[in-house]
Amino acid sequence: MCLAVPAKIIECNGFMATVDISGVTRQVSLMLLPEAVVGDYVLIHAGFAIQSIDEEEALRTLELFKELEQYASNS
Amino acid sequence: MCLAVPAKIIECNGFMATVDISGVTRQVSLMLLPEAVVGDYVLIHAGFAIQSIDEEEALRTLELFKELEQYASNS
Amino acid sequence: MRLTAEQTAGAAAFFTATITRLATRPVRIMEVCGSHTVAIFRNGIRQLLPPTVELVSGPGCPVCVTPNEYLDTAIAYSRCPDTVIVTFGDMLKVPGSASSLQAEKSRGADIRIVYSPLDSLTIARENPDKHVIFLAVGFETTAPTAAATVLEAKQQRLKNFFVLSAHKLVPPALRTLLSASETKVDGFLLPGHTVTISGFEPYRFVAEEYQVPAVVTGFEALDILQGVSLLMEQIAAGKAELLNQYRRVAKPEGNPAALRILQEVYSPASAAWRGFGVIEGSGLKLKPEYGEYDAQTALPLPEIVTNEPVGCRCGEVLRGNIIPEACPHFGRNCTPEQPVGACMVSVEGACAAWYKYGQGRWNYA
Amino acid sequence: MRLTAEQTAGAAAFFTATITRLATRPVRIMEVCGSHTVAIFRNGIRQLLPPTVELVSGPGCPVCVTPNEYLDTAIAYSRCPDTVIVTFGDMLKVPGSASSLQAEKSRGADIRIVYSPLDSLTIARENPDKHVIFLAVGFETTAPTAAATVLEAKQQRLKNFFVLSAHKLVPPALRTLLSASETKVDGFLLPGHTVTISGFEPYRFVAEEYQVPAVVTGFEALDILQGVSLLMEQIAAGKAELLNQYRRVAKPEGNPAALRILQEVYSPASAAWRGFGVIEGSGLKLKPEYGEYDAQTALPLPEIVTNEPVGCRCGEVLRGNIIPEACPHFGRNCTPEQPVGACMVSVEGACAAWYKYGQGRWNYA
Amino acid sequence: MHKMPEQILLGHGSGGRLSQDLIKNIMLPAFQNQALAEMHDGARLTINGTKLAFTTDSYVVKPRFFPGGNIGKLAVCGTVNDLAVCGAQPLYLSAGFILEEGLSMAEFRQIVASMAEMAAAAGVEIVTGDTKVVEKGAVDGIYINTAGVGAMLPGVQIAANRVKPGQDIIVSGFLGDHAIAVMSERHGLTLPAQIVSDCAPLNKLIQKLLTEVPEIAMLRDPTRGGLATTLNEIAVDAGVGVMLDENLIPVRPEVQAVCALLGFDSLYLANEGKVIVFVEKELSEKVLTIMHQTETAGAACVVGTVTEKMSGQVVLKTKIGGLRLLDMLSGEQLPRIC
Amino acid sequence: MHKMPEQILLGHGSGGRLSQDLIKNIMLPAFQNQALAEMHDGARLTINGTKLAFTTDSYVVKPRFFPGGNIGKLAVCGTVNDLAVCGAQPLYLSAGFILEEGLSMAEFRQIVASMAEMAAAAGVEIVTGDTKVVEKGAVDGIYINTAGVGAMLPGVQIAANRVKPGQDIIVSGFLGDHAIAVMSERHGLTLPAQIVSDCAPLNKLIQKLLTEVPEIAMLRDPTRGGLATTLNEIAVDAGVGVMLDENLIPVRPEVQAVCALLGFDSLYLANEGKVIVFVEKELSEKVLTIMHQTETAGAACVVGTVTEKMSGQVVLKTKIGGLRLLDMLSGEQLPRIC
Ligand code: SF4
Ligand code: SF4
Ligand SMILES: [Mg+2]
Ligand SMILES: [Mg+2]
Ligand SMILES: [Mg+2]
Ligand SMILES: [Mg+2]
Ligand SMILES: [Mg+2]
Ligand SMILES: [Mg+2]
Ligand SMILES: [Mg+2]
Ligand SMILES: [Mg+2]
Ligand SMILES: [Mg+2]
Ligand SMILES: [Mg+2]
Repeated sequence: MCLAVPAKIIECNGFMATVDISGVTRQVSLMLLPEAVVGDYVLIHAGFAIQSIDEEEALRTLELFKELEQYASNS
Repeated sequence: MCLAVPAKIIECNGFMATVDISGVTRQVSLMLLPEAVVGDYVLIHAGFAIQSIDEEEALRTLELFKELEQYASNS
Repeated sequence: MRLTAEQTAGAAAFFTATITRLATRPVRIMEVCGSHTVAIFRNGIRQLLPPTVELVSGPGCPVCVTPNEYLDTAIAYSRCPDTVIVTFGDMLKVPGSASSLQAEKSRGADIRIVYSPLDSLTIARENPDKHVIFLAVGFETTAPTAAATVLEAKQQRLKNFFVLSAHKLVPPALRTLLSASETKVDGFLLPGHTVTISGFEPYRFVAEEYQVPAVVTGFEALDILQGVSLLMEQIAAGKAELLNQYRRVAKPEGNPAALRILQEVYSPASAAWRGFGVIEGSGLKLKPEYGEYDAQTALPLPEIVTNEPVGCRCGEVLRGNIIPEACPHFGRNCTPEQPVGACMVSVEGACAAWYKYGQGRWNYA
Repeated sequence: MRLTAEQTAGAAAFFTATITRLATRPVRIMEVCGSHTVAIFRNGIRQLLPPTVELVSGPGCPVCVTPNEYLDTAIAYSRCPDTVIVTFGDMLKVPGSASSLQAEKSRGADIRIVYSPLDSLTIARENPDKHVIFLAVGFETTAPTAAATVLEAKQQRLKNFFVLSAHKLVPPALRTLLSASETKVDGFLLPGHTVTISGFEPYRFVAEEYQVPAVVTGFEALDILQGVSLLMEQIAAGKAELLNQYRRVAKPEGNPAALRILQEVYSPASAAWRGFGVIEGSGLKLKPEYGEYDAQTALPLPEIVTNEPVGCRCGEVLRGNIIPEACPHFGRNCTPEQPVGACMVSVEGACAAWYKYGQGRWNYA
Repeated sequence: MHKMPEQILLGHGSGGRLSQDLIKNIMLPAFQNQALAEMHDGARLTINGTKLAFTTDSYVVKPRFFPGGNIGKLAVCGTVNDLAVCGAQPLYLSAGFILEEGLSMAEFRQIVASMAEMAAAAGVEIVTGDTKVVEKGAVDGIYINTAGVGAMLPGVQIAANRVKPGQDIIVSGFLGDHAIAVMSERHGLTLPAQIVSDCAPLNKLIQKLLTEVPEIAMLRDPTRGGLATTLNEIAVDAGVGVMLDENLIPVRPEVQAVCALLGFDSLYLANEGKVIVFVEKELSEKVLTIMHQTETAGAACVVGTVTEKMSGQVVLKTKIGGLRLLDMLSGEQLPRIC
Repeated sequence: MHKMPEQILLGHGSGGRLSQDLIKNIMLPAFQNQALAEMHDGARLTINGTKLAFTTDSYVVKPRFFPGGNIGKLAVCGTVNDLAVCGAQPLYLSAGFILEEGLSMAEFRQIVASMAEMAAAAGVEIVTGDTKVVEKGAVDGIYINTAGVGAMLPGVQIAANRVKPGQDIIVSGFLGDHAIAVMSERHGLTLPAQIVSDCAPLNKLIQKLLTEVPEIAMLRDPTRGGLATTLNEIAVDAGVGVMLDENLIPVRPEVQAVCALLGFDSLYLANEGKVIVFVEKELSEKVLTIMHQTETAGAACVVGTVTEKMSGQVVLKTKIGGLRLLDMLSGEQLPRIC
């Protein structure tokens, strides 16, 4: 019910930030995530950063999924 | 400096009148020619009847011109 | 009931023959009115006259004699937000100091072309949130239609209708012309349609004070030939009278109802004419009672900077002192597509008529 | 650093195998969130699950649960002069009682589609003479962005920006669902992005009070498969816990800064949900201090007449009681081109997703 | 050549001198090729030995319904006629629609129906098309482009350089009806019911003419810019003069009346169902006889002749026997009071 | 068939289902003829024994300048490509301009220059044209229509009915670049410099393909409505099913990112320099080899196959091995937050 995409903050300017999503950049507001800093991964929704992304957790999930390659069958 | 064309009043409705110019009709104002009545020939300028046309004089001019047909040469 | 082609040709031949017969010395006849200028060109009348009879255009194109300041003011209004400029098509292309209404329109200004000033009231009613400014330009013939429109606006209690007035009266300009030493005119074709409103009185001084023959003339080709013929007869006889060729329409008393309405709304004022400067009593301004309809009173603008085109000789053309061809710009960097002066823009402008109908560009030999 | 095709396929196969292994009896799992519904369809997840595992859509499409009255109000505003309606694209095609914003736009209403509520402030600044009304629709995730926009409007002293608010909170709707006798749900995929704002607390009652397992879940195909798998494990073990599959984003405390801003601007209120009726404490209304930004306070409208579409079973669909195919209109006189109910319009609507992705229209055999 | 304005003006679409400027200063230098440089109503091409004509026009008429037709009828007739005056048999048309969101479907159907009807009347097929819909306000209701392909009639050679002094100039009927029908309502004028746009496909008439009088030197349909502009173009292209007789030019009194009221010149008014024919004097009668047998050209007549003098210019002999230049249209005509 | 709405909607120009409705309910019944009924990218015609293709498109893109091109470039490439996918050698184009009063002359020159450049690149000539200027506000800056005529390549037969189960489906490169380049700015998104519209003439590539692999069954350029809509059209016309593999479909990460942000589906995004090829499996390699030698099709790949099952439908095998219908576009895609 709420499309949101991960993005990386590449520039901060007061309450506005430039974020990068796979090379595409946009201005977003940091009003809802004031402590975010350059280099953070954040979740973007409707032009706002709404949450920071925990990189360690993200990696952990990815690693778990990777380990399951062995289950690949020609489905 | 003031394009104006002769027209015939075919209907009056208060200060507005319908005039006929060679079959084309338009609404014009009679504010500047309040005494005009249906059947009158009037001069139209910028949506107003601005003068009545003296039919006798018009005919007289026409008759004069007609008489000069004899002068037609192959110019 | 019209004339046949033969009847028309016959009458034309008769008048041409008369004029030619009487043209024993060079004469200059001024057609005061721009509509006459156009009718003369459109009918090819110049080609029919002997070379000794010169027709020169006068100050009778209202668009041409309107100075840049007026246009610049109209343009400044057109740039105001929520403003609709209503104008006759005539004014659209005329250049002001640095722009034209046409250029403003192409940049998004809301400029509407109407056939009747009354149409501006419809626009005002349909756009209650906008200021609707009618560009009131024209001579005696047109001024009463604007005056009647103001009365009608009052009647309809419209609060968003305004007039930017530059109406002018022809006789004071003729007097200015006649009192100038360089003016050389042997006879006047007087503008039949202004006389239709004003009557003869304002024009009598031409014949009576200045001893120049004058004929109130209609706008058909034969009217004009007859008018010229009547002038030639006076010139030949050494007379100077005010005659009426246009009896079917022009009456000595003019249109009293129209004059009453004109006087109800407007009072005479001095006015600036392109080529003439300020002429006292030659303009019309809205009376104080109608100040709420006067754009310049009700919607004051910051002062505007205005200047006249460099090198343009419209003034001399309008005074009948030079023919358009004598202007170095004519047909070179001044054409209807890229005009320098107003006289090249207005359909009734002398330069435009000369250019369009080939005078100086074309020689049928 | 992404997964290879093989890694993705492997993980999917693992989760599918796990789910299938645990699917020893029929279970109904509700994906509360419309984004989950779409993700499930787009990734073809239904085809991979055993027939005993039924996925049903819940009330998590904000467009779908917004009742006609709200749309009719928005439409009424769009018909007011000098009014700009600003909306997310989602709302454009949704039918109200007798029209839609799209239809109004095609008739000339000034309706602008934005990606961010902040864009409405730019529009308000650029149109100082117009009322700019933002249609604030959405759940916990979106409501803080509207609240922040109101604060920003205040900061910028904008006097022509207004919000027509229909924000809603998900947990009260889940409570209503769970307390209804006809509801049969064995587990919930909880909406990862609302939890991102609200934190876990508001959702704990699902597992703790109603003993239904729940997993906060992300939106990638593998997230969803893992979420379902985590539910199946709980169901098999007879447990009912609130688990978090979406650890990288969803945190127990949510987003405190966003919640502060939300509470600064909004206070809880009862709200009408399509299919649920009025649910206490499920809505958000602007606090009196921000009344000047509340369209309905600042720009009152005459009362509007509203009615719900006849025969549409959106309500039952939204409560998870029927699948879209069970609606007699589905795919017949209700299609995305000619929708009867909101659920066929919203991209995340259950009926739209079923239709678009072929469920009930298509059988790959 | 004077300097071009920095912005597009309405006059650039008027068919008059500004239009010519745009073509000569921008289009021809950019697209330089033989077919375009001929500046005919359409391009004449040869593909694998087959001689074709190819043309396009966009239709933006306002109002889109007017006495005697609508924008759809115009879009088919205009392109059919441009092919026909190239000396081709019109065969296939394309139709490109640009529609404003919110256009009434009923109106659109009516416009499409008119197109189908005119295509049938002209014996052409609309074989390919495109529809774009733009946001409310991004276009004024509906604009239509049609392009057309035709097969050149064998043995026919319509070309400006075949126009020679001594030839007669024939127009196929009353001038200005289309323009007046379209504009009158806008200015509060009511026309009698019989004054309607002349919009009609001319290809059958023209094919008959070219079959029976293959000697015809030149054809042109006097659309935007009217008779005056069209003749000026031909005079320049052919390096000849044109002498018209005002007494011979057929204009209805109603059209004259509207012109008098608004300050227009009927010789610059657009026509959508008229053709101008240049032919040797001896063949004029034959051409007129064929024309008079048809409904669309019943009022056809000779209006002037080609002269050696005044090369590149058009001269009008007026009713009183005067002569004057008849120039190209400069900018559009606007209603005026002086 | 459901009832048509009473007004034209934006979706009627989207290339999706509403566009199809308009064609099937209004155009085909009105204009009924064989060439149109084929509903290909252009009409195939025979005039005096010469086989031709004829097509038209109007271009209304906004903004008119975008990364990688402008409306003029698009207007030439789009029509060239439509001819090419008919199996024709594009030869001649018409250009119909509708200009808004006040358009900057410099911009117009630039657009015309792009058209000339693309025409030269494609080896076609712009041989006939038309320019209309409408009042400020009556059109949004500039719209261009181009129509095109081409000569059918001998021995080539591009037709839906030649699409058969077992054939491979090849796309010539990354999808969605054009749509993203055009729309990103509107939504405050900045693309890296290398992401530009793919707008390019494909006729030389296609001519090479058809010369070397005349067995190619079908070609289509996936413009409005994107890959999904184009394949749906072909599946219906050919009476076959289509099975796509999501893992094989080339979409740039930047394009995916914009889609994720705005809630778009890349498979519905417009392309302006891509072609879809249907060819027997054994010939896929040959087609790909030719494509890979070119700049415009360097990323070409097989994305799926034609199936007997699911006639008239397109099915996508997803990254996790699921299957789902890939329907036609219904209405335009709008940026959304849910
Ligand atoms: S030709 Fe042009 S510059 Fe010369 S007087 Fe006339 S308008 Fe002025
Ligand atoms: S299919 Fe249509 S009518 Fe039925 S529930 Fe869904 S939206 Fe309502
Ligand atoms: Mg053409
Ligand atoms: Mg044409
Ligand atoms: Mg198309
Ligand atoms: Mg419009
Ligand atoms: Mg033509
Ligand atoms: Mg096409
Ligand atoms: Mg195309
Ligand atoms: Mg044209
Ligand atoms: Mg615009
Ligand atoms: Mg195509």
